[in-house]
Amino acid sequence: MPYLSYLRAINRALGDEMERDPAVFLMGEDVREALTNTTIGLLKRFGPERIIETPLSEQGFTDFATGAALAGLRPIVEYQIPFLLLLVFEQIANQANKVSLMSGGQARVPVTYLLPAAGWRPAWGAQHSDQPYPMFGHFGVKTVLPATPVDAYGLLVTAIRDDDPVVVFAPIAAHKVQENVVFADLAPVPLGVGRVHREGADVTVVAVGHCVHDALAVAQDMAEEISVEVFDPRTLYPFDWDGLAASLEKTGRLVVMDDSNRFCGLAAEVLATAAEEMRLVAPPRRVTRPDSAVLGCVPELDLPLQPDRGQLAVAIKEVLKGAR
Amino acid sequence: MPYLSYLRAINRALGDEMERDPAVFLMGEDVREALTNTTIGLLKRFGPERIIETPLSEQGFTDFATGAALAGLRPIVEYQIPFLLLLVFEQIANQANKVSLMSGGQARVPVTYLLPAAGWRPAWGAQHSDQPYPMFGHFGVKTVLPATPVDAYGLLVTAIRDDDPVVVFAPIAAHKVQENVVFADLAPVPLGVGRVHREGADVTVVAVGHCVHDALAVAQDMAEEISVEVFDPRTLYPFDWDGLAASLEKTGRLVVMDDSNRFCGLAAEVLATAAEEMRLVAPPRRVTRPDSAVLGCVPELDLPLQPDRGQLAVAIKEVLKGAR
Amino acid sequence: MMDEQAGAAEQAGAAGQPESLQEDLYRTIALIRRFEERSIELVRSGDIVSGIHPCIGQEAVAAGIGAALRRDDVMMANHRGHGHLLAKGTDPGRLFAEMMGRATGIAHGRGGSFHPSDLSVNVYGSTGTVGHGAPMAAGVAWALARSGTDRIAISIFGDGAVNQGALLESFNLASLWQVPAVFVCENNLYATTLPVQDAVAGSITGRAEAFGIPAASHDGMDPEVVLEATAGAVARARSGGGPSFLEFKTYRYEGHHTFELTAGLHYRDPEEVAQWRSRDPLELAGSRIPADRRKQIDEEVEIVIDTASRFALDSPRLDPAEGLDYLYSSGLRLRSGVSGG
Amino acid sequence: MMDEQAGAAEQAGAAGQPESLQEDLYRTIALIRRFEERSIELVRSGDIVSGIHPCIGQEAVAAGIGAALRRDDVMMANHRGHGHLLAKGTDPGRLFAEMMGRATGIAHGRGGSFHPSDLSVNVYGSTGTVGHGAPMAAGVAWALARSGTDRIAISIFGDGAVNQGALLESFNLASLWQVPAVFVCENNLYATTLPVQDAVAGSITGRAEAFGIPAASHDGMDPEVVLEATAGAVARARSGGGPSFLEFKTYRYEGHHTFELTAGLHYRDPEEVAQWRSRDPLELAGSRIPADRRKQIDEEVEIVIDTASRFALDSPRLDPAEGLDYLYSSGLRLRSGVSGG
Ligand SMILES: Cc1ncc(C[n+]2csc(CCOP(=O)(O)OP(=O)(O)O)c2C)c(N)n1
Ligand SMILES: Cc1ncc(C[n+]2csc(CCOP(=O)(O)OP(=O)(O)O)c2C)c(N)n1
Ligand SMILES: [Mg+2]
Ligand SMILES: [Mg+2]
Repeated sequence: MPYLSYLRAINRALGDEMERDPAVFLMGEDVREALTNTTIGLLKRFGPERIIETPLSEQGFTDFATGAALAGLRPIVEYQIPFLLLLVFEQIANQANKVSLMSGGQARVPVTYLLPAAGWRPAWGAQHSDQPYPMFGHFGVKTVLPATPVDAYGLLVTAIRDDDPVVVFAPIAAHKVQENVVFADLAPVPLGVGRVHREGADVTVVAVGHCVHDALAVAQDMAEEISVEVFDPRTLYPFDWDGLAASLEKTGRLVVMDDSNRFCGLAAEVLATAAEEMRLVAPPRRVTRPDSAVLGCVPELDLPLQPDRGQLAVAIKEVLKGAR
Repeated sequence: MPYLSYLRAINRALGDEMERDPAVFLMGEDVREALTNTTIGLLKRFGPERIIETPLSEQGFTDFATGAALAGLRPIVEYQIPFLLLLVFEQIANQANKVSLMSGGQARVPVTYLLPAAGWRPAWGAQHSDQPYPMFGHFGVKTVLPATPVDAYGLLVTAIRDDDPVVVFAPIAAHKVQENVVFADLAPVPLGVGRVHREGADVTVVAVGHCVHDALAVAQDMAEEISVEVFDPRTLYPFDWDGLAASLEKTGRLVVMDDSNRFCGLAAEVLATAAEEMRLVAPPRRVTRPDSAVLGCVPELDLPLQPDRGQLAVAIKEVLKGAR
Repeated sequence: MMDEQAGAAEQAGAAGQPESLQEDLYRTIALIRRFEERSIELVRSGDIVSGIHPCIGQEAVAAGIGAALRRDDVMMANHRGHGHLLAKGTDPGRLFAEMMGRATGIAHGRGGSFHPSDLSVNVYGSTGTVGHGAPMAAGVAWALARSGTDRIAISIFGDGAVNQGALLESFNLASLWQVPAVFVCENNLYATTLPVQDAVAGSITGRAEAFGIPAASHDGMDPEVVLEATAGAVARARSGGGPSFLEFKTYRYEGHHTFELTAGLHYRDPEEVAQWRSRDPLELAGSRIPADRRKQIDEEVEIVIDTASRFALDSPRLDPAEGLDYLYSSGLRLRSGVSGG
Repeated sequence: MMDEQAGAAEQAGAAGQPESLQEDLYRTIALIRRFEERSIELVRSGDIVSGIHPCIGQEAVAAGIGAALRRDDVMMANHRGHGHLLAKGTDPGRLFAEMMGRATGIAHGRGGSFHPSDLSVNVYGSTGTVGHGAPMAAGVAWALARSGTDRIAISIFGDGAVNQGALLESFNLASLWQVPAVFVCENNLYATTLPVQDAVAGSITGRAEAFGIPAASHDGMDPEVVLEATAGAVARARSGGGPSFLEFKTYRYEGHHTFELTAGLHYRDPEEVAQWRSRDPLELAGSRIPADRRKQIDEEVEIVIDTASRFALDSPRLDPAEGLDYLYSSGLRLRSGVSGG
């Protein structure tokens, strides 16, 4: 079976959907040269009418995509760097995502926002290292964060076909992930449906993006002593609460590993909802970046600020000790 | 004793600080005409060199303020509408707030961002009704949300004197609040220090902004049956965790009332931290807007989407019933 | 083009007899004028809760544009957009209902007065983010051209919008890709209380020219001037000639928003208002048609407005349980704000 | 002005003898060239983890600007900013150390190669958000003028930045308020892989002119041309004449970022690169001074670069415990990412 890498999966999903639906097109910076590797071969296949090279006018072309969507097309907008999603946050959260409501259902904006390089890149500095997904969830913009190539393919395909705006985050730290696949088996993955990567009975570890692989490694290491269930929501908003509840029914213990900042981050929402509505026999734990960490230019400073396997193992043990 | 209204308190704080420190100036839209009432009389007092009327170039003048701050001034930037803070989020969170770090402490950006009209205004529509403060906390931008005129005065003064960027949210629903004050007693309120508005033994209600007054009213109504402690963090980031822990040590029961969206909102962080680290004898509860609610143009549709006293009373009773 | 145009004329229920262009323009202006005057009454009576941004005084711009467009052309209006929609052919009753938040509103009350859209006449929206309708219109125009039609997109915005970065970025994109778009600036000399001379360095038309977009400034109080200028820009766009920019000098008689009825602001001189009122587009257009026709049109418009406002006032209110409808095209349901809810 | 200027000359350790303008410019260009070449070696060796955006080929712009500024003038540089800082007088050793993330770096390693700042020579920063240094510079300039000094602010950005809304907004603000700012566009024909002709409709200088800012385009490969043009704009700003805009046509010989050493992109023709290399500013400036002086300066520069890189390589690494230092001027401490931490 052939190997599928994470970015190849994205590239394949883009190609398949553009093939399937002539209304789909992609715009972004340096997409002709496929600087982020997502658009390799697509200019040749689909031409400059569907692979649109844009000037550095992120706000302008984000609104432009909204307009093209209003006119019936299905734009995919690529952003090179996480902070660019902050630069266009108003255009996505306050404009594109509110069109359906403001038009009373007359209009829809099926735009996919693709961030192929989310998170820290060694030494690229304070302005190139964020994971700005919680704010999209807070504003109700559909948001996915695939952990594997197969999910990256399936979630991106679904995002493109969805009639609402969807943001797709591809963590840099997951780019190295490869999977053995039968291409024919690649299929859409529904939004809002999580995935239990590993069954367990003692504790539920909710992990997103590249953290899923850390969680699986830790679960494996601890397999002797502890039975860890690894749950990947895959979609951040809407979140698969039923999937989480089912897991906690079994384990009653929760650890969330997430690479966004701690304060009002994704892990906060998971803990809050679990504490309100689900079975918890011990205090839950987060393993995240510090409250408002800014990763910078120096790996030896930045690595300790990112959630790692050691911290996760400690948190799991603490949660197992804990009781109410 | 004279009455001080909420907006008058802001107006007074601006005037006092501009009087005290010539480096302080204010810029924004329609500030000469004091459209939001915050700048009444200030143009006359301080002249057009310190009350700067700006074109509709929010990104430009937000960066402009960063530059003025780098050159030693203390800008106050006013935004008329909540969504304008989304439009400039990148300039505040990714630029101004990262200058101290990126310069290794060489430079500082003492800018105050003032939103005198946060939240819903009857029928002003989907794009004029948000409470975008959780995202600032997530990115570590200092954020305050005063509930009373005295706190509005004190927190705004502190924000202006602070050497880091600070966002000041003034909820529309709190504008009607008035207080009996001795002007001489008005003083700075430190960041990160909450306030117990009402002592109680059975349950801790954390409320922010105008919700504080709803919480106090409900606490009063329930006084016969239940002893409710009302805790107002006042600063959202950095949050007064010690104050919250002290209250929960007493009560062990928590309800959070907050007007931002539920998913990854402020209440999520409060519940998560309490669940992780503090004394909870029963499942906590949130009373917030729905996950990704968008308030719109029709009061009869929008009012039920905002946290109210009835919901709070029910949540308090549930939390008292609950046990672990 | 005229025969194809979908101005307010038909909508306004002309008794069917062929109407002259002048009569047509007068009818649209009268309809907008009376619609806005009635709206202000409905604000005063509390039926329109949001208040409105009245376009009284600016009707000639909407009327001229409406007469220059085909119904299948796309419009992005703005916050002062009632006139834009009416001129494009929106039903006055459903627009009143929209502003009152009634179930029969164009957008079921979800757009309100501030950002209405009416896809039945191809008004794709009115974003509340000043200036951002321009990049959206550029995207619409690009998509229309790509689909091989000769439809065009028009974006209408105020003088305050010309200093908004996204709008300036869109001029570059529109010119770079030669999209069939027409950008219209209604320069009414103020952005809320900010006089245009305190906001605009250089010139308004120069902003478009800098990006290679042909631009011109015209009198916005004369509907025929507006129509001619707009028709030219539309023809250029339709024939693949790319985008154009038009500035129309006009004036709003009322406050920025009806809150000014009580706010008591002093940013403009009553003299100035009086001067502009003396060039009233309603009078100008009225003076160009026979007195009897004018009287007849006035009566017809009065009936349209009465019928429309009654329709709206009699329309059912919305069911409070529907507050979260339409948020998602896919019909996603939200969790309530209270646990277990 | 020259006597007051704080170019790389002094920094570069000229033996003190009065240096001619040509020698001064050549020294700065040589210093930047060798600094960048050494930096690329340090990227290859893994000592500079981030990689860099080399400015090799564009040194004449930095050198000319540096010679036109006073030390107390303020500069906002950009991501391709090593040359800007060196020309402003930044110590090469501390800049190398910054890029290597060492404790002795200008910003204690927190700015790195991508957004360094050096307040000791009044480089207030280099934001990673392309184009946004312009509005910041406008704000700096406004504040400087307000404080009654004759200091000015300069913002340097690339051709890619001229389509960024915030930059265009800042042209309006700067012109409206007549701030003492100089806006410099280093047009090196590409924004990463995007050719300027595929990005810019209209013209680059026209963008500034549209807002009433005098603008001109000049050869950016000749340091004397750059110096003269910049000195004129600086003099205008200093004397209260308001902002100016300068476009310098230049070219980067290397890739956009050192990742191109391995990426293998094909967006430009080797012919084109060769052509521009034939107008090498180092050669041009070198040809204008006596051969022996050139040789002497080259040797001195070599010593400066060797000393500087050794200083950086010998500097202590940062303590991993300090990862959250400097986040707040007020010294606020953060909660760790793990409970109880
Ligand atoms: C980007 C943005 N800034 C500010 C506002 C608040 N606001 C709404 S309308 C308006 C004035 C707009 O003036 P103009 O564009 O001239 O249109 P006019 O109201 O004169 O028709 C302002 C400042 C907004 N909605 N969006
Ligand atoms: C607003 C913004 N958009 C995109 C990027 C990613 N990016 C960094 S540098 C660059 C190219 C800039 O080109 P130019 O302005 O011409 O400067 P040059 O690199 O040619 O010196 C891009 C696209 C960014 N940092 N900021
Ligand atoms: Mg106006
Ligand atoms: Mg360039």
